[in-house]
Amino acid sequence: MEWVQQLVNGISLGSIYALIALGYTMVYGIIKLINFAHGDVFMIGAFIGFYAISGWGLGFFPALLLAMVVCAIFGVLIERIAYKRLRNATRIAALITAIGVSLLIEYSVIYFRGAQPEAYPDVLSKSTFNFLGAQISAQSIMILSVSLSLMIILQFIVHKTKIGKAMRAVSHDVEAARLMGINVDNTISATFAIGSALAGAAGVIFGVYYTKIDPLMGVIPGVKAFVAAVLGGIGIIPGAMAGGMVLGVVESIVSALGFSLWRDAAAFVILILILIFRPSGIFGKNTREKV
Amino acid sequence: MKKSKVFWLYAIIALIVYAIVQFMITSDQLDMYYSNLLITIAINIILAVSLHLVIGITGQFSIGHAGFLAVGAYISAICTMHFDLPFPVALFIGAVVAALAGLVVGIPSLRLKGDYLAIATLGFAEIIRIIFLNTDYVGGAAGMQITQMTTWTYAFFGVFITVIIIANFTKSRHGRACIAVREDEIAADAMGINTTYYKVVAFALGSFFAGLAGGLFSHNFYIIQPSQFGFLKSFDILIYVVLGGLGSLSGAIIAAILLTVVSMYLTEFPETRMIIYSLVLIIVMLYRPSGLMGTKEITDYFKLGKRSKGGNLDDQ
Amino acid sequence: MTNNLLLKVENVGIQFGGLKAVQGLNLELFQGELIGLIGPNGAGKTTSFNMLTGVYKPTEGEILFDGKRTNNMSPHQVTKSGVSRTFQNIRLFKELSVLDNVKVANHSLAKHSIFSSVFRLPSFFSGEAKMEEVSIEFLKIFGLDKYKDELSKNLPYGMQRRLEIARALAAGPKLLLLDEPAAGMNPQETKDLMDLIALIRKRFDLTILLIEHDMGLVMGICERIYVLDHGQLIADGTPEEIRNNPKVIEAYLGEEVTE
Amino acid sequence: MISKNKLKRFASVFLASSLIIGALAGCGAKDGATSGGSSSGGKDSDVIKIGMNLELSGGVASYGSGVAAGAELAIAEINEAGGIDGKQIKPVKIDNKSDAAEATSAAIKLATQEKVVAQIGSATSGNTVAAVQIANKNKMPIIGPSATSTTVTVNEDGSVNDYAFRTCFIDPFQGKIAANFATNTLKLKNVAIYADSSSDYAKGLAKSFKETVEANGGKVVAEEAYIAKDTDFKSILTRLKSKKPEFIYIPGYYEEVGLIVKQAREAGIDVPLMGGDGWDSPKMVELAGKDALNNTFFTNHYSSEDPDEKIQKFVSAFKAENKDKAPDAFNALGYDTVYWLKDAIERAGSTDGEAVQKALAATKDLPLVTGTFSVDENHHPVKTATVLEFKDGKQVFNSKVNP
Repeated sequence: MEWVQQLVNGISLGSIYALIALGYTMVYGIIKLINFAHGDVFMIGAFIGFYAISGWGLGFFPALLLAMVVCAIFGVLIERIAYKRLRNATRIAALITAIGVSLLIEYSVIYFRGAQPEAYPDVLSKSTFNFLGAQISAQSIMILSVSLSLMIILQFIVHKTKIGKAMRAVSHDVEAARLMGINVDNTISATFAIGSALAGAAGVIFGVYYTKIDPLMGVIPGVKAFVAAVLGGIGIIPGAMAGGMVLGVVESIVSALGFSLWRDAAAFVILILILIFRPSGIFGKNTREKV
Repeated sequence: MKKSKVFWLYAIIALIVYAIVQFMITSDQLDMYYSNLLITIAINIILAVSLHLVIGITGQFSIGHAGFLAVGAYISAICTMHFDLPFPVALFIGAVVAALAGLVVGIPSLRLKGDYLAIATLGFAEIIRIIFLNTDYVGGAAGMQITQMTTWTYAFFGVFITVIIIANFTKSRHGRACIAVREDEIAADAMGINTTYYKVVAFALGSFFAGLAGGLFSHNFYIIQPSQFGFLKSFDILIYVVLGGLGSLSGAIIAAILLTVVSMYLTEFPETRMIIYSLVLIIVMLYRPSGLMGTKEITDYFKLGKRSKGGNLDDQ
Repeated sequence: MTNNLLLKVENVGIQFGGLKAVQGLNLELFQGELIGLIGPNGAGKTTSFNMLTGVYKPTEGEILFDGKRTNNMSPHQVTKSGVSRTFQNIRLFKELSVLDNVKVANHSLAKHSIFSSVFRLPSFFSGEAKMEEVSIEFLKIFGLDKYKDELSKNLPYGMQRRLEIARALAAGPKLLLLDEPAAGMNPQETKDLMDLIALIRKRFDLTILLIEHDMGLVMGICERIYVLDHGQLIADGTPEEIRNNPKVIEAYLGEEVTE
Repeated sequence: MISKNKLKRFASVFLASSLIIGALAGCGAKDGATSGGSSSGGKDSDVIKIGMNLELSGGVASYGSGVAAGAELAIAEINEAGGIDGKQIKPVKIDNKSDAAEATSAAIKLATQEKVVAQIGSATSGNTVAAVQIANKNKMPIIGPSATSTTVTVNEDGSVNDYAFRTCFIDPFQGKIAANFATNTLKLKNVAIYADSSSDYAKGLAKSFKETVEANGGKVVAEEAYIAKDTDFKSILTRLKSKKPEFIYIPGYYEEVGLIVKQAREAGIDVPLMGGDGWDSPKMVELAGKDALNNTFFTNHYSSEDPDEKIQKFVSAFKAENKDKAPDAFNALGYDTVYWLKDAIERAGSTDGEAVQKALAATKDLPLVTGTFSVDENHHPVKTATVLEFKDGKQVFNSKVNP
């Protein structure tokens, strides 16, 4: 069945968007910053995974773990160096800084290794099997299960652990959280660490699944993931997952209908419709401004 | 009257500056490189000032300005290349159509605020770009070849008209209404300001001038392609406005000039160009988050009065 | 009462999600009255103001101002029909000068179009001159004219409160809604303010509805008082009647009646 | 009066800006005059300035950097061997950010400030077109190493841009060869096209492929498009598969095509696939995988596996310079462009723009890495095309087609 196949394609793509969107949504939820550099953390993750696998011969899981750790540290560094000072500045100044950080990361990578793409080596089994007439590769199953497990772990962290509780408290009200004895700085850093680790994981998964990585690879998925985060209701973790999946599936359907060139436009049309008719996203709560 | 004398004095000085530059161009003292640089600066000033009206004055966080630039660029190019209309007419039509696009984008987006509005405008701009990308009439991805028509004269008067109109608009009851919307939308509404109307006006006026800049842009660079109008272009314009200081007209102009010159200069260091550019951006934002001029105008430095227009786009 | 009925609020209520913030609100305001609206914190006073000014749309009931139904009007339409207000949490246009704050509210006074503003046609100059003149008049009444070029955010707190009222007045209301105008002021400032309110009421032939926490103040100047508790109207009447109403005493002071 | 204040404010703001512009213009004039004086000497001095107007950042940075790497290798070789007529080549490299407007400005800078002998670039047709009028006005020959669109050298009205040249094939040529290969050599009639719609190169190839296939009695059963930088082609491939083509033509660049070939094979499409010189890159094999590339073909200028001495010398020199990376089509074309220019300057015996332009236009049977070529009256290079086949990750010579 062609449609089952298209659905599978869409969900695989969607799970990558979802992983990146999670980082966006967490950071936005906690400091209300559209972290444009997030897509580039994703790119860094992909390259670390690449060098780990092809350079040092690591397997998929060790490479994934390594990329996550390095990206977590990288994310915290970005936050500490570039964003921390701007916590009380206007949002737009923070946004411009984020754009600056994004360009800096992209072009530093180009400076050090050039702009040419890199091809991920095959690390996962290439066997495919048939499901309701659709060709499903073991890879996609693997990727989907890794993505889902990461999301479940994230839900666990946010809802069951102390740091998760701190994150929720800070995102709700920074001042109140501070008064309650929560170390706000550390909590924000932890948020960046977790969000960036997920982006790093998404990078490795992306590389394995789509093979090609390059220094500017983060730009488009970064914007798409942000769309996904808004779609689901920015700041809401299950929303980012759902938004990512919806976006992936919609893009596949649009392509399948023969409008592939309008695919990106479709993503934005949905975004705008959602924003206009349900401004806080699929899962968002409408909040009223206090007068 | 005295006040109109002052006005004419300044207008005449500006025209003299124009005439001197024009003379230097015609007498070959200024070669193509510098006249092109001046035209590019002029186009960027128009873009910065038009976005300043939307973000700096009205407080509507739009990051899709390149979409309107694209509309103006393509429509005016169609007018001259396909319909053989005179260039000034084409510029005007391009600007009007861009203003209409501004209305189309503005009206549904007005329900949104802050970051949501920002991302919606980004989405609209991308949609506009993709429409041009898929329209074979304007060459699709390969782009459209255009005869060069933009001259220093057109560019100068483009800036002249834009700055006069936007400055005059700002300093009238309509401009105050827009600033009131920026400062506190609910209070503005409660004071009898039709906030929706003024947001739409600001969008349309901003888009009009972005469209004008588009016409000058497309007729200066021989070819336009949809890839030139992506969100990175919108960010460039946004950066002029923020770096100059939100709410400061002269800040936007100064930032547009500075960054255009810096960017032109950096082409000599192709490997490190973008790295330097991004570092400058980060450092300025870290150490001067309110931009170069803050909310002040350059004229404030010459006056003793403490009055100051403008301000930050505060978190609501 | 001898005067015309200016505002009639009939059975108005609003619901946020499942929560009924205000229900069954009935108010009648006659031309020229000064009425108090009181109630403990969270009683729904400001919410009621928001409904009267179009910020919130009531989910039930009718609001008739000057014979017109204002339920579904947006705030600026309500303002143009003659209701203006101040805010409990001061909402000045911080980066605008004191004068410009008032000019914004004077917006509809002049009629020069965008076109004539942009091209500086004669109607622009006459319109702006008129706005300036009228706005300065308002500032003078409130003793703010000497601060006219100051940014409003730089004014002292009491002056900011005054500017809020001046601005609301400049919008040309028949009915002025004041949301805790004396909040945070010292007794002397409060007294001056109350004198001022009495003055403008007379001078502009205003009807005023006032939310206030300071019971003494409300009792002192209001002719009638409405009392809200838990989103419902629990009493109305003259200050004397309210003072002795057991329901009000209970709502306001709990069980400890100490007066 | 208020209005006076207002007027004063806006007018002084405006004045200030005018003055800044004026001041800039003033400095500009001075600079222009001095640099004009000194660098006009550059033309006759001991170095030969060659401009490079390339995409070194932005969307297609990898194409521009590829050309730059090839060209720089050639320049280094030439300078080591004593330069052109004893003069060293001095490259002036400018980044056009993959943006046509920046490409125009860069060309103006090269022509009027740097006063280069000729400009190499840009890598894409659009950015080259953006510089062509500047080249004509300033009598500065420009050579687009990989600007395949006909419009670079020939205007819509059929007139030729005197100062514009290219090193690569024009679009229609490769499409025609591929079509003939499908219908005549492989004898397949039902073909599909899957082209990069963001590149006029791929669109040009697709167009001429379609025309030739139809002229040869074949049928195009499906036409799909993608956009450069896409990574997920599975949806469209799934759709293509359902149309049951016997052959799929995929013009585009290896960055996407590699993934398309891989994903096509994963989706169970096992028919022959074919493309143009954009396929030529060592990355192609890495991206697509050896197995997936079996039964695929592409047209190219040359084969890097060709034992020809000149080609092998280039391949090994390039690898030595670039961390053992094998050259791709951009590298080879950038490399050849410099040698072509060197040949023209030598034949012209001068670095005067007009003389070099005439020499470039008169090029005949010049042996270069990407083929021996001559320039026709439309400034198209006339050179042999090679059809290559991938066998276990190696490019294998299949056939040669003369223009």
